[in-house]
Amino acid sequence: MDALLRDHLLTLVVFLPAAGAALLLFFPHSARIAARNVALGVSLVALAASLPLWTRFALDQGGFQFREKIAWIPQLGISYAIGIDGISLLLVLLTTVLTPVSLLFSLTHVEKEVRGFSIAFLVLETGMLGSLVALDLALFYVFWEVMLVPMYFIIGIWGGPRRIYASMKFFLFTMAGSLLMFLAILFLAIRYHAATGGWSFALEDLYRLTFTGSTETLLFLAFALAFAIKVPVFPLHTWLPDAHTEAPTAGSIILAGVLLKLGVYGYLRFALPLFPGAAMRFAPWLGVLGVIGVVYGALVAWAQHDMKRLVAYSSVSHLGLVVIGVGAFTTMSLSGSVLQMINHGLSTGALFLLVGVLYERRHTREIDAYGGVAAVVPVTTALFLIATLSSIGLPGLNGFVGEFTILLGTWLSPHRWWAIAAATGVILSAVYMLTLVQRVFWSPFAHEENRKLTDVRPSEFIAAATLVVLMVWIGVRPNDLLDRIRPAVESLQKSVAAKQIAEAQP
Amino acid sequence: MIGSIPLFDVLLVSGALFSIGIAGALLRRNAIQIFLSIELMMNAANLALLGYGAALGTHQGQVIVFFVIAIAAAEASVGLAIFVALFRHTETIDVNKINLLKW
Amino acid sequence: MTEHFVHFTHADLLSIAPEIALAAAGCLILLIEGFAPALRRWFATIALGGIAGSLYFLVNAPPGTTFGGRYDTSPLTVFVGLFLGAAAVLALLVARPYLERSGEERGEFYALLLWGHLGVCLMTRGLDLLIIFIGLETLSLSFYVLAGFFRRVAASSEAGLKYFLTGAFGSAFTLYGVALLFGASGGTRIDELARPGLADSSAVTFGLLFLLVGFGFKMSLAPFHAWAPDVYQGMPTPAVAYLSVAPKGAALLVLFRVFSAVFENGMPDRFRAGIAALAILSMTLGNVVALAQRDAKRLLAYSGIAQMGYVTIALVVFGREGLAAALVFFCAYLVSNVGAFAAVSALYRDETKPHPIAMLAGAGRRAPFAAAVFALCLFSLAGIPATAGFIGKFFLFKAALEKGLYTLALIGVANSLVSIGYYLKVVYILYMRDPVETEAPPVLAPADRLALALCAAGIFAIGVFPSTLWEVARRAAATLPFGGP
Amino acid sequence: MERLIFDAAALLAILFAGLMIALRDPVKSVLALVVSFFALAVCYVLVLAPFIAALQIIVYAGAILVLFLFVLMLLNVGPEKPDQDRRPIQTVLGSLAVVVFAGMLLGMLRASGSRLPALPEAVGVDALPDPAAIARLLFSDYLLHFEAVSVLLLTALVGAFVLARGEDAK
Amino acid sequence: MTSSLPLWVLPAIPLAGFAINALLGTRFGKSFVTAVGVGAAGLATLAAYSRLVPFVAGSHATVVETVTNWMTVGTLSIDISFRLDPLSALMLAFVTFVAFLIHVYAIGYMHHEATDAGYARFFAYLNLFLFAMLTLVLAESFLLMFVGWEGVGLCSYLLIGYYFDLEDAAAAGRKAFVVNRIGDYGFLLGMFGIFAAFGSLNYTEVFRKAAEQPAQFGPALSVICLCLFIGAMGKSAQVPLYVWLPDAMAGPTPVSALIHAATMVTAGVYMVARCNVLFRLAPEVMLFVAGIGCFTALFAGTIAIAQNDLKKVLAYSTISQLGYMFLACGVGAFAVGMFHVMTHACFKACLFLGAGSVMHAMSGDLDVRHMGGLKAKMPITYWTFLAATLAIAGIPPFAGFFSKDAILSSSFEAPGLGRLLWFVGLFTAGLTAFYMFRIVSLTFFGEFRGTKEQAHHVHESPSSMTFPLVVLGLLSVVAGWIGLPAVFGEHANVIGPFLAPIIAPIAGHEAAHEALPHATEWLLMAVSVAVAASGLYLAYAWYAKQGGRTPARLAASYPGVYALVADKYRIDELYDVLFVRPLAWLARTLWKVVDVLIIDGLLNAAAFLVELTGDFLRFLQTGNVRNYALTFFLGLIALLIFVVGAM
Repeated sequence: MDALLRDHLLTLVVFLPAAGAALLLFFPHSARIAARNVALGVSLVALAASLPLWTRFALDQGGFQFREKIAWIPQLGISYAIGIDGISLLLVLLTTVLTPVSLLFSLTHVEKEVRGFSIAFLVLETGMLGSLVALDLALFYVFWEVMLVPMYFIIGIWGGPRRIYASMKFFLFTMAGSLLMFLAILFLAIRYHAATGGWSFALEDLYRLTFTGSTETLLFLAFALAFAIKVPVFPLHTWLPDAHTEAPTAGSIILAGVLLKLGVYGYLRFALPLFPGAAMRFAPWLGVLGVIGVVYGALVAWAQHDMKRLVAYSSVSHLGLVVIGVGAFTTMSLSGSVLQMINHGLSTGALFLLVGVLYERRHTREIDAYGGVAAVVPVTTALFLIATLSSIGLPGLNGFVGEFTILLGTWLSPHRWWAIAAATGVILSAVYMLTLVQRVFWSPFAHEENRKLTDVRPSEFIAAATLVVLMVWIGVRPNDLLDRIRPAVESLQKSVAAKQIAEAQP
Repeated sequence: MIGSIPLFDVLLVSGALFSIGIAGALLRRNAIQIFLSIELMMNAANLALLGYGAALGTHQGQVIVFFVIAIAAAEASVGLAIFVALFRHTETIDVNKINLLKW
Repeated sequence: MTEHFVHFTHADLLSIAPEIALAAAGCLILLIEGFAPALRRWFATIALGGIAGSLYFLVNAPPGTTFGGRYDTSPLTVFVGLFLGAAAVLALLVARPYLERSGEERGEFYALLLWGHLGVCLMTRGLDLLIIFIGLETLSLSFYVLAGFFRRVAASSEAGLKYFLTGAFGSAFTLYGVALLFGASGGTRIDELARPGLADSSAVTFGLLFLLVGFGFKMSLAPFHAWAPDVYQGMPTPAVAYLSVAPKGAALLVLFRVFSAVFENGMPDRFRAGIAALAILSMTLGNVVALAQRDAKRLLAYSGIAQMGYVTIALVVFGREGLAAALVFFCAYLVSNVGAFAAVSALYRDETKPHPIAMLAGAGRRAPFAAAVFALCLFSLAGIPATAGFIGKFFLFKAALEKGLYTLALIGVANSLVSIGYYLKVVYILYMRDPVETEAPPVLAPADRLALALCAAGIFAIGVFPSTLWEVARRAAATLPFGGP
Repeated sequence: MERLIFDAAALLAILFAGLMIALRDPVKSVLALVVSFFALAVCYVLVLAPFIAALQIIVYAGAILVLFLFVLMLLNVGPEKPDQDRRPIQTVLGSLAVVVFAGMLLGMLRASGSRLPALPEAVGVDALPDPAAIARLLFSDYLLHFEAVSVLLLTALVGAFVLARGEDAK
Repeated sequence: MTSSLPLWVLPAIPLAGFAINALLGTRFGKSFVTAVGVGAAGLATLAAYSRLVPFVAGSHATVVETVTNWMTVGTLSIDISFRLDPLSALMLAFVTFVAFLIHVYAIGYMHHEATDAGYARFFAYLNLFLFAMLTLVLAESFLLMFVGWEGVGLCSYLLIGYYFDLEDAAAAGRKAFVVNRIGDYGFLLGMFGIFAAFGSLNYTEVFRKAAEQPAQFGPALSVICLCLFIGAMGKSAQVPLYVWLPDAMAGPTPVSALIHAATMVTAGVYMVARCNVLFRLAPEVMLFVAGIGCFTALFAGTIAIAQNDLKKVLAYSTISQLGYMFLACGVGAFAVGMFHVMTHACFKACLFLGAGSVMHAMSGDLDVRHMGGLKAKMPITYWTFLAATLAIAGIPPFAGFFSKDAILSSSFEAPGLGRLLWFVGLFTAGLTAFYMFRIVSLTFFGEFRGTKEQAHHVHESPSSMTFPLVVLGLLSVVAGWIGLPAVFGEHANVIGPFLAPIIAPIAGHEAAHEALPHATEWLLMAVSVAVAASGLYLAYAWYAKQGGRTPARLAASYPGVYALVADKYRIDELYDVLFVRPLAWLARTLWKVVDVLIIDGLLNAAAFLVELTGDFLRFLQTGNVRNYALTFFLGLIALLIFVVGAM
């Protein structure tokens, strides 16, 4: 057991949920309560198991930690190679936090096929964690795709009225991108074989490959497309509003909280270091798309009548900012982007959760169906307000730190005007979020049926409060995270620079 | 030698019969006639086999044809059985009329 | 002239022992059918025993060729033999409850299945075009009959007719191809085709193309596919389960044998292009038309056409690496596709009626296990990672890219995107649509459970730990005669 | 000499084959095929395969086609009506395709045929190969085929039985 | 001063108060909330003065106390560190004090305004505001200041929206936040610019570098300062970003007094004064500041004339006074600007509280046309209100006089457009006197014009409300005396020298301006007093004596002009047409057209096309075997042609 905890901690964290899911398979179909609690329990255990990652993480080194490597398909040099650096560490923790939060929320709100739901959710968690820790492209791809299936079911079975369309759209969009990436991965390995005679899909080995301009561009695009769809970058974003809106609350939380991040993560972990030349050639495009995303997402969010849609579009806007930070590629903007991923996960997660609180009681997401409910549900209102403030980047809460560092970092990069354009998001986000608050919670009490709205249940409160606490914590002590991000970002920049030089002289 | 038969005469005949067989298979509507055409195609093949065999001075051609004839006989029995079985349902063996299964 | 009249050595006997076992089992069943109908319920067991025996003999058969280089016992044939055996076993498992449900439990079914299987074995082990042809015919004849096995059902008889007419038409071409190749090589042994200068004779080209279409027909490769949907729909499902997998694999293997013998040093580009065209056509047509299907078995038929399109890429890749990829792909296809058909046979109550997909609505709740396995198989067919299907595509596309067949690979992935469209459609009907009918589907028979479980296990086993399979497949493919260096 | 006979027989065979597909009445076309097969048998003799020729007459013309006739009688299917439902596309495309195909095939056969020597002349009966040679081949090189075919025939037998047996069984 | 408590405690105290009230307030009822809330404010004030007294007494040396590092990213490293120097000291002094008084006032004011929950919420917000304001004032770095800056904005948003179930309160809250955000956008860009130029956001470092080699930063600075000033315009409600402040009156009156009169709105002025080094290096921006300030003063003043809502008038006067302050900063008299900030805090707070007390008496009615003759009914309110009015009107020796006069004289002596600015300022002074005394007359003189029940409900407010009134009233009399003009003697002016050190000398700019000759000084004073007095008299004559017939006649004779002014020049409507509607339209279009129509349309069309093809091809499967055979055969031929043809 100690050995397990010492040497295979990461594996433990990744596969605990899957084990839980396997366990649930043997539960009778009728054991609803049991299934619920087991799922929640397992996810909590996973969370507990992931905390040592945080405490034992060595701050001073840029490389990967908690590494494990076991041959998987030796003939092709495919191995079960996992490990985390600062970036993945934070995202892993975000995942292990958000999953129990979602399950906690679902305790009282998922009635249909509870067992299936729990299984899907746990499998999903393993998928997400796996793709966050994988250091072997084949392994990564496997996890990356495995993620889709449970999410497809979660949207499709437990989702809203247009769930079928949404789930299909989600699946096809993501597949469309990742299939090209699949070919690109194969091509990389083959290139490696041609170059060295040996086979390998290991990230570190493939980092060493260098390519001629056009090949690199094509490969980069193949990867970038997959990730851009996931992020999502304008104009590939249209799956997101549907998926987020139709998914059950828990699904939306995970979608917005973790899945979107995997796009940016993938870009940082794979596309960028594998093809720095192309990445740098395309960085301006990335930035421009990011800027468009920020403004476009914000404006469209403002036009929505549906709470979840509004929040979904706000994600487009926020992720646009993250993309800009990546495009600018300064230490500051990169760190900001990574931090902002976490922030967005927390704030948007909380927003979806609280919207869910209202939805589960009123069964409508129409903004106009509410109005002035602050009087009826004060606690919900307070929590929602805090989440809103965090998402519009109020200093003292987490959102601000990320936003500021991204914008400042971008300003210091050659692309100053991105910062100027993107900073308008500061205004626009206030516009649409506060409009939402005003129209839902404030202004005269509109509909009598809202009288019988009940305020948050304990489970919901705990779920939301956890997120709020984290928001405040990050807002006040961002260094706790930044210290872990720094080495990762710096080594990323180093490797990119080094490889660019290597590609410079053929 | 003046009288000997050039191989490609044989082959041309077989080719011609083969093509006729195909034509029959494609243009007839009566299942039995279609099958007859197919039998003709097989005979064309037989002729080619024999021609080649003779030209190559080996008996293998004949052996093959021997087997082919056996196969053809077997095929015929099964095929006709199928026609009979189907006829019980459809009262016809006009393949234009036999399209329960489509699309 | 001095030696005895009949050349039949002990090695020969051992090498055909597997086939003998199959034939014997078939006869035994018929005898019982004839004289002790009371023992009906043992048919499946006996058949399984026969296959078990044949596999046993196959594994223990002395390696090398027998019957004067006309019959092959090599890792390759053993591998393929096991593959075929697995298909037969699964089909038989499904067959028993299926026939019970439809009140057609007659010995002939098992006998014919066994003999058809025997034919396929001949196809895969024969190094002689005539043997292969005989095997092909044995297979065809028995499955013509199996297609029309439900004589009470018009659809079944019609399926029989269609399969028979198209099949006979196809095998006529095959035969003519054999004739042409015989004319060119002066023999029927495949190794005789490996004669320098043979490749560029036009007769050989025609012969090869005739074989290609003949076996392409068996693989239901577009445009030689038209029979498949109708026949699958009318044929008893267990027979389809076998027919949709085993003969296809055998046919591809034969094509590999013949082409690699003729084109010992590299397939000429015109052939490559031609075969690639078939592959593309099959993938695209299969997937696109599958989108429009409303009958489960027809949908699977088109999906099968598409899958054959993928695997034909391996033939374009050619050589041993191509074959190895094809072998892996087929193993994956075996578990996924047979599993899918097993689920279909378990999920529909009245076997003699069509199988509209819409009837599956809500099956996820009414028959959780079967539905789950069905969904799993569909995901596997769609090539989602961690399932066998992904592994199959993985090695296939790897081989293609290694050969620089980028366009083909791109078209391949584009197609698998389309395919997701209809695979997911079924999944969503299984799980996300409210049931149209309230009565539960037939309770799963143990045999069905076993078959489904085996397929699911296989899907995961191949999907998660493919390295052994890949290794074995490579070793097997390495023993392909004239496989090139 | 042989060549003349061959060509004559061949022409006859082709002629009746054509007749076979041309005739609407299946019975007639079976008979046409019988004739064509007889002619073929003659050709077989001339390509030095008297044994096969015999088989051709006994098995094909004798057994198989009679079976056809028998079935035709059983089902007494009348001749196709000329007017009713002809499928122009099928007909036109089919005919065209056959023409094209025949062209290519014959072209190819001429080429390959000319590459091989002409057939050796058959002088006298004794020059004809004795069936024993064939039998020898059959039981040596083609032993496996022989065994395989036995299964094939068994399959066919059982199959035919399964399908054609009366409904009484069930 | 090791013994004295660290600066971080000052904001910490109200923060604690906020936390306690927010979490527990609703449970323990009003008295508990009062104790915590007011107690926190009081403690904060005490703590502040415990630092101020020694500071003022001792050498006014700047103190910087670092608590910890907040964030370190790349080259950016921000400490949480606080700064005590004359400027922050001045702010601290009156912010804490006024805030405390208003907390006290709120006890009475809110008592029957609110439920327990509401009461707790109110005081929690007030404490939070105090925390933010103190952070803003004491911050040592721009970023930390921005924290306070946004924090006060948040509280103003929350407090304006305190009556969240009133449509206009809710809307006003949002409006305030959004308009402020527009300013913050400028502030952010300014900060980016500063960091890019100076590589730091700490005052000490930035100002030092700027002062040491001014030439190096010149061009960048004009942009930076402009951005910063945009921030200030947002926060301090200058044209064109002033629109939120009048609406902000929807909040409870103590809030208007504290946030929208005394403290928050002056943050902009404070920031400009804080950055005087930078601004002085960007003269064109200075001119811009002065211009905006001057225009705003006049503009808001004119609007104030025609308003009948007591608080609205006060709001516009606030905007106008803020304009004065920027005018002062603009002409380089930062100290004077801050002086006016201080005095204004006293009398404007007093005015608002007075208005609140009146409103209280009138049971929520704020329309001056319903009032009148309240002098007798509410003497304390009347006298304090009067004192504050005289102060704002600039009647010696009231507080306003000295600060305003200082502003006028310093603009008079400013080079360039100085004279013009002076004249406009002077006119505005007269205007101010007029409209302020107009409302005094309408409110306190003449007969009561309200309804019966209002009439007999009218009463003086409770002591918790009158006490602050009195204190502030007194202050509005005396507060100005610390800034007597030079003519009263060398050391008459205390505030000037006290604030002098914050106007750091810049290399190459020796701030050498010789004082005006005393004669001129006297003259200017006389003129401004005369103008103010005449304004007063006119208002008194028209509204108190003849009951407003003349103005009515005037209004009638120029209806268009009057309507325009009464409608605040319809600026809100203008913005609505210019910005809000177009943006909303754009948003809808982007959604409906780009998202739904184009992107999704294309994708769905593609999918549909594929399905259609399938549906079409499906029918090639005719079910007729002959067709199958044909396709097979055609396939073969195609293959033959394809392959053989290539030979």
